[in-house]
Amino acid sequence: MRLHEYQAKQVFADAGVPTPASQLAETVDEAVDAAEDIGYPVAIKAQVHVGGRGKAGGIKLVESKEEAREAADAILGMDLKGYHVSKVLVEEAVDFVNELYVGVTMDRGEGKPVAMVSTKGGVNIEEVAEEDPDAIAREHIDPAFGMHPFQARKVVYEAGVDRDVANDVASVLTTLYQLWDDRDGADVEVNPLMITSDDEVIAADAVMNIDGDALFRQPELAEMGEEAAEGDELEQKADEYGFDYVRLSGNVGIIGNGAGLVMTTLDLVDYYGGKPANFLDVGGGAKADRIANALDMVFSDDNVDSVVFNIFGGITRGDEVAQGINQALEQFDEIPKPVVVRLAGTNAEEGMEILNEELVTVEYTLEDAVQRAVEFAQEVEA
Amino acid sequence: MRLHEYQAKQVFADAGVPTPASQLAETVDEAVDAAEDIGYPVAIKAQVHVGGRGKAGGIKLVESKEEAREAADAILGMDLKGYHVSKVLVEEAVDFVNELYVGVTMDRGEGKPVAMVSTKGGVNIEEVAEEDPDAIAREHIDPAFGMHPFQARKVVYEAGVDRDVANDVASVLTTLYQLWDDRDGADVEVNPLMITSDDEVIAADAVMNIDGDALFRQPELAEMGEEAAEGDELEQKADEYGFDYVRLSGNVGIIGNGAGLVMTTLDLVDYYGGKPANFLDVGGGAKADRIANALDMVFSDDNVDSVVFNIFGGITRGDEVAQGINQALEQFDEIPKPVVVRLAGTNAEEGMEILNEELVTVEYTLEDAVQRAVEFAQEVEA
Amino acid sequence: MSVLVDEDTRVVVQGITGGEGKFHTEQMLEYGTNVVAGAVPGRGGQEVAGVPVYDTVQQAAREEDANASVVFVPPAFAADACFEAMDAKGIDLVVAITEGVPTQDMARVYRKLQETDTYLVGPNCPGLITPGVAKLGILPGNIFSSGNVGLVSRSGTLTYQVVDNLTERGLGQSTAIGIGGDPIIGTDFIDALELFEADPDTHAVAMCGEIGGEDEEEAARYIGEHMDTPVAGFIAGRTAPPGKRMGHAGAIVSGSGTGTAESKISALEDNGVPVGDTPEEVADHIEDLL
Amino acid sequence: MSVLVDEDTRVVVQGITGGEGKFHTEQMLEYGTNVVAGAVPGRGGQEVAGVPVYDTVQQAAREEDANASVVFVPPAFAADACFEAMDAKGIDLVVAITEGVPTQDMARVYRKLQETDTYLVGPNCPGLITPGVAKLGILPGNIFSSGNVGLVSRSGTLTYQVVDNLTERGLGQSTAIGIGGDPIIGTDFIDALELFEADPDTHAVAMCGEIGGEDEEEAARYIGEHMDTPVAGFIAGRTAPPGKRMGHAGAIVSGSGTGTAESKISALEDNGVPVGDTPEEVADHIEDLL
Repeated sequence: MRLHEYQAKQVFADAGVPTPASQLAETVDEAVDAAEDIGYPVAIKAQVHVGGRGKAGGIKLVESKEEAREAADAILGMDLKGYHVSKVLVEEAVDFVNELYVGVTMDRGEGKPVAMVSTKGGVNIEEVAEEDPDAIAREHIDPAFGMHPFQARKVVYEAGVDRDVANDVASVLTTLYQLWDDRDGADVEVNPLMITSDDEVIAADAVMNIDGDALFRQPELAEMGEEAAEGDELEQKADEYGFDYVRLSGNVGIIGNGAGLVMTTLDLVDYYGGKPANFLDVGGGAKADRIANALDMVFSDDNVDSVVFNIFGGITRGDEVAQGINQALEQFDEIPKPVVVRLAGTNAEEGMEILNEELVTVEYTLEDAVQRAVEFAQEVEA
Repeated sequence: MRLHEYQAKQVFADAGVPTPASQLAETVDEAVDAAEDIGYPVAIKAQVHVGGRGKAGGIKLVESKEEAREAADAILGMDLKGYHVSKVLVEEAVDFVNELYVGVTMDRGEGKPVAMVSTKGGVNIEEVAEEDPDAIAREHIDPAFGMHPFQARKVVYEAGVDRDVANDVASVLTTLYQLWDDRDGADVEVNPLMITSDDEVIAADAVMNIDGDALFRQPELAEMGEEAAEGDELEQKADEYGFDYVRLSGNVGIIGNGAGLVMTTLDLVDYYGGKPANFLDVGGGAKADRIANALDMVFSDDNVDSVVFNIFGGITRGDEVAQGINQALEQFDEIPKPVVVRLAGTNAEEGMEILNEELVTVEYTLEDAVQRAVEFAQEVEA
Repeated sequence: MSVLVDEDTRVVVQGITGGEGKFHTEQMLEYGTNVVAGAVPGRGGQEVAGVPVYDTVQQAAREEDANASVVFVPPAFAADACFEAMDAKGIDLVVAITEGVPTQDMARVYRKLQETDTYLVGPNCPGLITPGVAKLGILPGNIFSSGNVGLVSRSGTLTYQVVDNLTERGLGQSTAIGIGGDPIIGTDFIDALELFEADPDTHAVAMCGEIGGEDEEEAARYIGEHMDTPVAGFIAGRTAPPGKRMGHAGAIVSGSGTGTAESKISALEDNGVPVGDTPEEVADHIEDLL
Repeated sequence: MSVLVDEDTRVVVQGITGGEGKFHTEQMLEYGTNVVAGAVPGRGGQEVAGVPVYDTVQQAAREEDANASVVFVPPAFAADACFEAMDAKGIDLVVAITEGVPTQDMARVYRKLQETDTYLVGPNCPGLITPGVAKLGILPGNIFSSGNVGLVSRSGTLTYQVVDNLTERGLGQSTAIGIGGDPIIGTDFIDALELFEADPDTHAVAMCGEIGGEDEEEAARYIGEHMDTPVAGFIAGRTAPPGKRMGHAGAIVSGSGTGTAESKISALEDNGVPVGDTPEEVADHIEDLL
């Protein structure tokens, strides 16, 4: 779960990381007032989760009231790589001599957090990582001990940060690690961390991604996350329902349980000449009402011409799935889109018996089910 | 550094450990008022660091105002195993059906904290440990991870605590561990932890010993420690000066550097037929003013007839020691007690040159220095 | 023979009094698994499905000689349950079914795991099964059959699919291990492959991976360098668009060179591992390899 | 030969810019110790006593090929300094001189130490010396002489006393190690005895213990079971009254059976280790044993 820049900055500032003066604005007038308050030059920054905001026109530096109005007007309401901009952060423009990258993330391969510092801040750090990996100093943290003070210093000096600011940069890194640790961070980053001509360090951007599985113990961040939720209507609906859902461009709706099996179903739709409309994983142990919600979601997608429902039960029980399908479909006078169901595994046979074959097409293998759904979709398109 | 019961109880209560209602009193009237406030029966408990307070008459259970006055009068001002009682804790008497022991300490041998629970609470736990070691369940804590929740449950169940109160006892233990960890505890204990007939748990006593080396980061406890300081004038003076000092019953004053060497000097005084008056370790790297303070201490002890000053320098530099000795002794018109000095190690020769042989007797070996001091003492006694 | 689970496996179920814990304990018992105890704090002395419950895993292990644990406790308490099982004397296999365990919790569990000889399978996994002998977890027993194909998979339900295909054409399994798709897991592909390589009764291994991470690439190198037992592979997520997160944390395409389906498939093929286009084709490959 | 410290020892001093750090760096250099670097955060690029200072131990070890570290930083930062030294590539010996390190800090250091091949001597110790070659710490070099007596002691100044007695009668030392008297230390008696036993040029060992703890008792058993090299002992604190704390944490008589001078002396004697009544007598015993 990713916070918006303005939210992450607030969290960082509360923890003692120096940040520029800033105000959030949702209208052009608010933005102009904020700019006047802060004093020029200010940056006006679109609050959306998009990489390369600056290049895409989502960040503008302005020197006057007129420019501020013009920039706010251009950015608010714009469509940035598919995301609607409804908020801007109006922020003091910091005069810097250097830009660093400072961040903490989980290194999956090692099973350990890693603290990273680079003097090549201010640009896309993934590009730096690929093109010049040695430009990023990395320090793995022992999750049993947490970050030792020496480790913050070590990675800062290994990165080649100037001695004059090394202590302050190490202190920012220490705070970021603490936030990562206390707040169940996935990635916690400042890029760029600006160094001014009088050796002050200021976090000019702020990234805070939280482990979605840990939100139950981070109520404050969970609330921020709700505010930060983005995406189209269906994706927001999926969030509400608690589904793993990704909308794609095809016309075969796909519902299944387990990421691997759902991905495999997508792959098979493609393999048999169809186009997947979505990825929708109902998760383990899905009960009847979740199944009904999943069908509701896929039916709501206008692009969908047919649906393949592929459940292989372990925790998920076939009889409950079947009940959910029946319940969901019985609400319709006419089934909106043909549904192919394939159940296997725990209580699959009971499920098969429960399924109302007047409402759904039942298939017994994955391959057959996918092919039938692809055929249905092709018939509709034809 | 050991807190008084009333202080430790306050710390425990602030951390959420249930404790009986109580008030501190320094006069008989205060104690009676407190007893009236709390309601009978109450316990009146001497606030001194003495094991077996109860048996020695330092704890009395009273049922009425008259008894309260009588008990407070008897306890306040009493001499309990050499300690003067100036404060009593007046405390609600808890009706219990069971008494447990719950504690956390450092297991030196393992280099790890150990959590301990026993159903044989309410008695001297050291005796239980010796006579029936299996009656204490022990769980070592990994200092990198801290105490896992399961460990608190495990040790409580292994001790045989009733299932009905196990969760609450585990919760007290968890709090004690947290205090031990956060507050640099050496020993943190509740004995007894009382179990009432309706399954409530209440800490009827509280022990909190703090690592003296960590007081620099525990300012609140350090302040409490000053209040709790006990011992005679000389011991309090040693505390102020920051010396490791133990008063003994002999007449040869001993000053040295390093616990092992000072103990050896004591052993040698005994070996050569003398009686050590004290243990006084000036520590490593002792500067001139510390040396002067050490002499001041030993001279202030009326029992002392002669002094042996044995410094073998590593961090401690012989020239600084010599200066300190000269400075301290030059203040006197007449040296109060004969001082034998033996310097060796770092800058010892420079020190020997600095020493004013009109004020002190210089010896070149430990054995000679001790023998000479024993002789001086014997001459005085004779 | 088999790996990790055999006739001597004696199971304690952590969280046996919960809904899923109870349901799957019954399922495990029905399959023939030797479930000897449950462990739930404060519930000692009770019985679930005829199985005695203890307050701690240590008590359960001591009183019932349990040597394996299956964890069904909720995500907030799952890491502590794993620590408890790893700590308990006698327990040398822990199977964590729980889905949604915070990643930082698992990083700590994983750190401790490195210091022990215990095998931890999961979390967020279906468990493992030695067909005809015992299953530890939530796998649907009826689809498995006894034989000499080892199976290791990051995805639960995909495992079932592949097993179904194997069983249908008479290719029984020695042991099937669902290692789970979380970012940090106990037993990984290489650990499982090592076990299968050492098992004389496993004659071929089916390995099901998916996009994200580099575990499949590393496993491919391991197979090339260390394995005589033949392996066939499957990789889910070929059609996943870059940068999109597909379900659990493992299934994300980073967009860079590694972690994609292509990268994994070619790493496997470069190391002599045939990769199926469909689950059905994996069974074809296994048939050829035997 | 010698143990832990020899001609190839290249020392980095942590806290070299502090008063004690600077003084003892000069002393070490004067003794001939190969002090090649200092490490103090923010002080990189400076020089102390002609020795270049780096900001981190890692930099010092890399740039100057240091393989040992001596820690002179204040107690509040000493544990972190130990962690830093243990972490630095190339450093395999850490000598922590600092007195007054909080015990819980040391418990964490000790925990990490168990996972490394590094030797940590101390804290609250005088360091160690291979006479005529190098000293790491604060021991007064002039009292030592080269020879074949190993020395290990919990007490700093008592070490000097015994060495003085040895040196005076011509009994030189291979290496002398002050292990420190804190409740939790890195290298203990047994570690040191093991090293001396393996050193062909150590022909006898003097071991100085004191009241408190059970390390001397355990060391006595180790000597009885594993050592061919003869050992003579000394125990300080015979006259300490029970229950009184004598100086540093180690020196407390618990009042129960173990930890007392009697218990330690008889454990040593039971394992064939003669114990001196005075430091002088230790030298007598060593003379007899050689």
